[in-house]
Amino acid sequence: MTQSVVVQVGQCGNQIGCCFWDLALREHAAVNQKGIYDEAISSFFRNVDTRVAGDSGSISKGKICSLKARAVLIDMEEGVVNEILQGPLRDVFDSKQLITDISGSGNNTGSGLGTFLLKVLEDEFPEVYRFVTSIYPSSEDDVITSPYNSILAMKELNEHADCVLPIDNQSLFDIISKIDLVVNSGKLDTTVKPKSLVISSAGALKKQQKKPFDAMNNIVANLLLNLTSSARFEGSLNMDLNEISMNLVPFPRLHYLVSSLTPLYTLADVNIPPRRLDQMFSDAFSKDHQLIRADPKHSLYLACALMVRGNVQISDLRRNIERLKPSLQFVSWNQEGWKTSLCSVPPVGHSHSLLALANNTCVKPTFVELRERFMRLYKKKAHLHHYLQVEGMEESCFTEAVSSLSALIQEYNQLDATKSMPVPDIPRLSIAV
Amino acid sequence: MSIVTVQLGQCGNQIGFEVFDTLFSDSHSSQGLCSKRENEAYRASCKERFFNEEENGVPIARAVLVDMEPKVINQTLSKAAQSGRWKYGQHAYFCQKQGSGNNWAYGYSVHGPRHEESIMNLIQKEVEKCDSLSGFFIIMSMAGGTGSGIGAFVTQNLQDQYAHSLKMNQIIWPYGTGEVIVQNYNSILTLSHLYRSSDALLVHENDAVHKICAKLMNIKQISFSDINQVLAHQLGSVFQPVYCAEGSFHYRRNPLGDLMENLVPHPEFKMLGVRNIPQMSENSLAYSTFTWAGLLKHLRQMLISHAKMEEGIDWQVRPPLSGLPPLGKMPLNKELHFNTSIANLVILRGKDVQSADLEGFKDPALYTSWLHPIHALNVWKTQRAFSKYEKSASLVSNSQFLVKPLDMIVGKAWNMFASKAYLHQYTKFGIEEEDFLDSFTLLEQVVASYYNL
Amino acid sequence: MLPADCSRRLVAELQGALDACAERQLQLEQSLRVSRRLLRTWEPAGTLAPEARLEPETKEEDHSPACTPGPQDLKELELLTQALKKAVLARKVTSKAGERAKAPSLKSGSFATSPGMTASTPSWAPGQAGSCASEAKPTRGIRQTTVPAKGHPERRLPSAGNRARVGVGARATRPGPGLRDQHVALSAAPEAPESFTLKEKGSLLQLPTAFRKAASQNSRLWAQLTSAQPRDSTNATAAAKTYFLQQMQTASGRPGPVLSAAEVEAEVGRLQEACSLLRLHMKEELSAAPTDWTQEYRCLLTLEGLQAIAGQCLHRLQELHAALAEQPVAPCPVGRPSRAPPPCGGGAGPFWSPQLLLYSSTQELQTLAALRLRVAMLDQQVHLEKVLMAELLPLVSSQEPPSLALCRAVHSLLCEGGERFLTVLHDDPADS
Amino acid sequence: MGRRRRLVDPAAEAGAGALPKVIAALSRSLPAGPSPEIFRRAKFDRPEAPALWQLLFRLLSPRSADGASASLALEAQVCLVKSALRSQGYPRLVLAQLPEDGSRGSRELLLALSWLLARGPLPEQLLAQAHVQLGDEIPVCECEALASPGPRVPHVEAEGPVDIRCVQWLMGRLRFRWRCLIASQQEQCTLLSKIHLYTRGCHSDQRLGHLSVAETEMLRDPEGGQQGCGGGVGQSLDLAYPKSLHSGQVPEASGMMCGWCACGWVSAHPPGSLLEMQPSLCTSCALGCFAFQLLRRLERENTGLEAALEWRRGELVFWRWMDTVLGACPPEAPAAATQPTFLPRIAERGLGRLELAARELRALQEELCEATGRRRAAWEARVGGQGRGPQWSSARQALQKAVEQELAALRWAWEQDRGPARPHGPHRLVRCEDEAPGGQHLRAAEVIQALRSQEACLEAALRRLQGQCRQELARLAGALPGLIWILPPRC
Repeated sequence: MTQSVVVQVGQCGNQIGCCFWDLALREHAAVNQKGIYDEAISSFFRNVDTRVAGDSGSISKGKICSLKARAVLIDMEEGVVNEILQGPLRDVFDSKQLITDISGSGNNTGSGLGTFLLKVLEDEFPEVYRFVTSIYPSSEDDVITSPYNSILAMKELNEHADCVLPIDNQSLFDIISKIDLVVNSGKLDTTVKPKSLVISSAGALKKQQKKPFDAMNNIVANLLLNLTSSARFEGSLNMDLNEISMNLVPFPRLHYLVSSLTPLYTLADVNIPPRRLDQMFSDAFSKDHQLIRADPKHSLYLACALMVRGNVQISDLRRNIERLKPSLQFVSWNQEGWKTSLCSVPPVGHSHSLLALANNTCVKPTFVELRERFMRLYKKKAHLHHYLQVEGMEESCFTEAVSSLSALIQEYNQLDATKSMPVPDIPRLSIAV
Repeated sequence: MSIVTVQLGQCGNQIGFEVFDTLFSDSHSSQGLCSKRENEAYRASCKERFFNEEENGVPIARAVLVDMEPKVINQTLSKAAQSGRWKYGQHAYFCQKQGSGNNWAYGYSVHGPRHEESIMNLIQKEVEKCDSLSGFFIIMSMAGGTGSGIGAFVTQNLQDQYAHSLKMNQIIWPYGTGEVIVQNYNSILTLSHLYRSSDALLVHENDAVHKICAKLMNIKQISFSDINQVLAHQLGSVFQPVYCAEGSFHYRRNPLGDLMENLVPHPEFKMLGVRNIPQMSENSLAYSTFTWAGLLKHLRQMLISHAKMEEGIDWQVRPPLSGLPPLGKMPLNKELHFNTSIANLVILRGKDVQSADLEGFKDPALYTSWLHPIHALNVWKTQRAFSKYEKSASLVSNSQFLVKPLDMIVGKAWNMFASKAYLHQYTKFGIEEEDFLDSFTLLEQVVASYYNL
Repeated sequence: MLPADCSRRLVAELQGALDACAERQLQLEQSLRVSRRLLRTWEPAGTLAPEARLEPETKEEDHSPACTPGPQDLKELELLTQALKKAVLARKVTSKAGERAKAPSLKSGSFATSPGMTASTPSWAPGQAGSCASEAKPTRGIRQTTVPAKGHPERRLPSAGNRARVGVGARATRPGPGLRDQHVALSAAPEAPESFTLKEKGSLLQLPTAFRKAASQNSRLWAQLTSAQPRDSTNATAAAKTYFLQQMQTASGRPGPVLSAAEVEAEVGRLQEACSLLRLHMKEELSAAPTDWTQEYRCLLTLEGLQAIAGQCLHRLQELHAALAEQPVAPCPVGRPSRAPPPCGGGAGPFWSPQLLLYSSTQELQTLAALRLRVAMLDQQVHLEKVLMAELLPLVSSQEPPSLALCRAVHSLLCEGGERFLTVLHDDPADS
Repeated sequence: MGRRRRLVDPAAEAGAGALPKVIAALSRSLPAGPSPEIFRRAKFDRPEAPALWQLLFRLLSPRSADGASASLALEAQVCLVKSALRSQGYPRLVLAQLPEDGSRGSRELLLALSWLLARGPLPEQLLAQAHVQLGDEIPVCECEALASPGPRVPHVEAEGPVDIRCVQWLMGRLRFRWRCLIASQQEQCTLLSKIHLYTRGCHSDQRLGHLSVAETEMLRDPEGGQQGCGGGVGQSLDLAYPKSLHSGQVPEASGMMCGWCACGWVSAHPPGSLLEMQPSLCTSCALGCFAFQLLRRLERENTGLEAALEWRRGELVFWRWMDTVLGACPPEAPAAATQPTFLPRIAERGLGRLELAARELRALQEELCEATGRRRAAWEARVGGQGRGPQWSSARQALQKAVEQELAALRWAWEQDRGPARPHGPHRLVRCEDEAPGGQHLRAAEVIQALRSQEACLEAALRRLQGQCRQELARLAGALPGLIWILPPRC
């Protein structure tokens, strides 16, 4: 099983990360009841004999001794990381996995350091795929320079990431509201389930106040959970993480994937009788279920992946693809642009779930908006001096970043332009007979 | 003579298991409807071909398992071991911790060369266990990355190292609607490379087998395991022992050689399709009786009308009047419905097999004009029944069966290639545009050759 | 479509090659069957040989009479078979009784048992083969051999060797009363069957004496015949033969010996070989870079010499052609013409001489055998290549414009050994 | 054995009884040799022709004298004898004019037989070809196979034109057949080697050390009869061979011979020919016992050998007698020479081969002509200005002489057929892991070396021919505009 290392950077990154580790542990605990350290667990956890000092304590087989997450926690403030170290997950990390500083970097650790790391990783491990889950600020973001940070980060993401799953806070917030509505509407026969993935008892972090952030982080953690499930568990149609980039990224820079999770109530700890399986597939393509504000159904698909968990067979998958295909628009050269995977282990407490990843031109508006906000600020050269103080930072960095983004937008534009045009088949090689 | 099977990738390993399991169960079934002695000879023949000397009474499959991730291999090994009836060799597998990620180039240019020595050593060890080696079965998917890329690489190596041994690649043709997005690229690269290094490509289309599961086996929720079982059944029905010749009671020693000599001598025509009849769920089987005439009539119509199973055959399709050249007088659309054969192999198993009449397959109108049915039709028989079917017939056909799917794949890949989509994923690992063009050229020729039979 | 005569020639050539191959395969398969049978567990007479088991039961009866020697022999065999069956039965009973619950290596499916497992007949150890008293015994029964084996003071070996001797001996003297005794002995004292495999006990086998005698006489006679050869050339006999041949020639009314077809073929073969040798020599000569004038001159002379020889060869060939053309052609109903008579027909000399070829390992043997086939195959390929060239190249170049399909096929056949093929594309895809 | 041997030394008994005895010896040493009385009557051209035709047929077509052609109609036998004799250069045309029904010409046939006997040691050759093979024999050359006579049974030949793709198809089949053959042969090597290994120390002949397949088989299955005529062998043949080929002798023969060498008929025995056994007898005669059979055949061969020795000793008497036979013949009419005669089918294949050779030679000559022309010109340009002293001329003569010698050696190489160094003929295989048990036996390694060089030569020849074709076709391709030729990638 392919092993992966999670690098969680910044406050947001660390919060989501820890939520992910918590959920992953529960999932494995539910499946692996004998407590054997197996291939599945080894994909994201090391098994360590804590009595042995140094690196030699790793155990490759047998009983689980002490699991350590394959993770590196990075933040420039101590707060969040300290919080983790005092929480229930403290045993999953050891001190060697933590990098903190007290200097702080003013709300840009994730975007700045995180994206810088991409370049470092690329140089060091060129063969290893780099997936980035990046949270895009909403327009009402309280950090005034966030457009600058975002645009600079975008350049790094453009150049050094293999795959980016953009997520915006606004969408997460909307989804939370929807779940609340469903759960609280009382129309459905809901019961709270004792062992499911409960937001409120997620436990990784203090639960003094039920901030929407926790719920939002939980969604992202679930995204990661489903994304990696096929790498972590068995299935009749496995999908390795590297297959995602291979299948969904037709051109090196167009590696932004829109994700949607269904059914959404799997994210809540409620027992709702499953609707028809097919509904799950329909939902995945609806605007409401996207983790970014976008409407894939009315934009152009370059490629699409369906990652299914639970008791779903290949025939269900094929049937739904056939059913949904007519309503979706795929780029002319990739009319069958579907990548599918089946993981036999469903999320804890549910029968099945689906994660859809789409390489779709619908991400474009997010980028356009980002650029607009940046330009608004940049025209006035507002707050620019904060950046230019930093050694190595020059104004050209900004212009390069914005042109990189513009080029990306341009690529999407060109694809969109082909949307309504009938594309004739390109003449093939002609055999002389 | 023995055959060494190389199972590659998830698909290859899952199917490989089912194939061995089918072969084993069938040869150990007491329902062969023949004498005990004959059954023993049948079993011995099957064993010599596919299994090694037993270890503590458990035969060991003559197979090498290769995958770039351990999950499927572990699963396969333990499934076989748990059966308690047969198993895989203790050290006959090779796996790594990183898959090829659906990238043919990664499998072919990175994994292949990197692990060449280990894999070839494993194969050699397996070969050394055979008193006599007939050839290799290489089971792989066409679209994945590991199976297809490493499969193509390994086949090429086998061609270099065992030039005289026969190589048959069992290829799984992906769903037309896609399971891997770059499947058309991977497919053309796989096919074109195999066309250079393999002797025959025995193709199973996922779509076709899927339909068989749904329509004939009555399976509601079809799993890959169901599909693989049907597939293994088809392969078993071809490669289980059959008599040497009419009236002979010796089993064929080198069926692989006989098959190839009769079906794929021409370098441009190497793609084989399999059809079999009857195929049904065990429940329905209990209430069914068959006659050879009925089975063969259906099988023939399946052949000429390009049907993938016995249900939904188009009975309107008729062979062109003999004497007329197949092209020309016929309206073009009509023409396309008729499936022209180059060569066919019909395998009959079961009761009263000697009474089966194969005149229907000897009609010259079924075949391309340049080959006489004497050269083009081969029949194998045994009265030993196969897998619970009192009578069964299989057909391995080198015909236009696959030309349309191939045309589709080449066309789609070409479209993608023309927009240069995904190419960077391949050039990253050394497969350049030139290589793609070579593949396109070769396959366009194959398509044209098949169309112009 | 190829022209009819070209078609006929090519198809005949290829069919001939295919048939020759099939014939070799057939022979190989026969000897393979024998070898495989030898390596399997030897089941004693009376039980069915493994091969026979391949037959369906219904066929069983039809088969045996075909090889039954005669009424007398038939009767004997019948008796023997019965004896063996009883032995089997008795053994089954005893083993069921639990006395020998674990008989060694009795596999299901093979109801193997050994005949002649009685201790009553005199034992005979192969180790003392020299004192082979058994030859004197006129019985055509089965006697057994005891072999001192580890741990078993009286371990029995179903010695096929001995049985062979018996069979052989029986020819000289027709069966005596032994068989009936045997019968009694067999059914009276069945013993545990022992499987005999070549692998385990092959080295205990012993050839029968009568056979050894005949074989050594055979080689002595061959040696005599070979050495008698010089005597053949004693003046009188040789002269008489020569005279006879001359008389025949004279009486035929023709001046000199006529060139025979076989001779022509042989000579053509030689000339072909000459051609390739000349070519080889020319290549060497041309590839060498002369450093001084002597070498340069020598090279020039050699090339001129080669040219002259080539000319002579060609001339000779034309003569042969003329000679052939003179002879009218009449077809013959049977047989195909053979190529030149084998240079080593029945051996380098006229006689068969039992020379030895030593090999040291299976691998070496395989290499040797594979190389022999490889040489034969290459020779055939070269021959076919020439035939195809002669037939197809003129065809391709005479067509105007040449058919692309033909060109492609010809390219594949002539340049790629038929294994690969080329593709011809229109230069501009839009043109098509 | 129908006839008891009466060994008499003819040299000691020169006189009236000598001739019949010598002829009787000859008869015994030949397959199905007729009685001396037939010889005697043939001298007077009495109607004994059919027996003699049959005899000649067996002598001249030993390889096809198995079941298939032994049962040929007399007419066919006559035709084959005529053509075979002709192709060997038999001088008398009278033979050709004998009636096809084989009814007449006994004296002419006697002459033909004698002609064959006079040309070489015929009985010995026949005995050698048919010798009982006890060892696992392998010819160390491929000469025999290369001179393959082709199929015995006429098959479906192409009627009318065929498509080139059909030729490709047949070619492909041939490649597969070779590959299967190689696989089977590798298996046979493995098994053979095992048998040799397992029977180590069993052979009474110290040089051999182990048993051969035939010997082991004899021990394995002495009572073959009970198991259905040698169990597998007889049975299998029955099914594998076309029915017409089946004679009881064939299974026996191939069952015991190695056959493994795949040289086919090198070791194939003309069934029963030497053994005075009619094929029709075989299925029902006392074949039951394999060992018995083998021994009997060996003994018969010994009888044949003894007879051949006897014949050798006394043949002078025969030749003197033949003079009288020849004297009784009327001389051939000179007109016979102009009459149309038969000829074996040399035409198609023979002429084709001749043309091929001529084509090759012509091409070579052209190349040589061009090369020499260039060299000569270059040479003349070089020496043009230089003086030519006596030193020069002596050096020149020395060079000329050296070159002449070299070329003579070259010419000798093909005129002597093959070099005598290369091993030929069948050998008995002996597994011997350590040093040879004395004697100058051939070693596999030496044969392998010889074969390798042969292989290299043939490969080079093939590549050269293919290269030639490539050039030719490339030239053609160049003449076609608007097309791109994409060659398969070279592996």
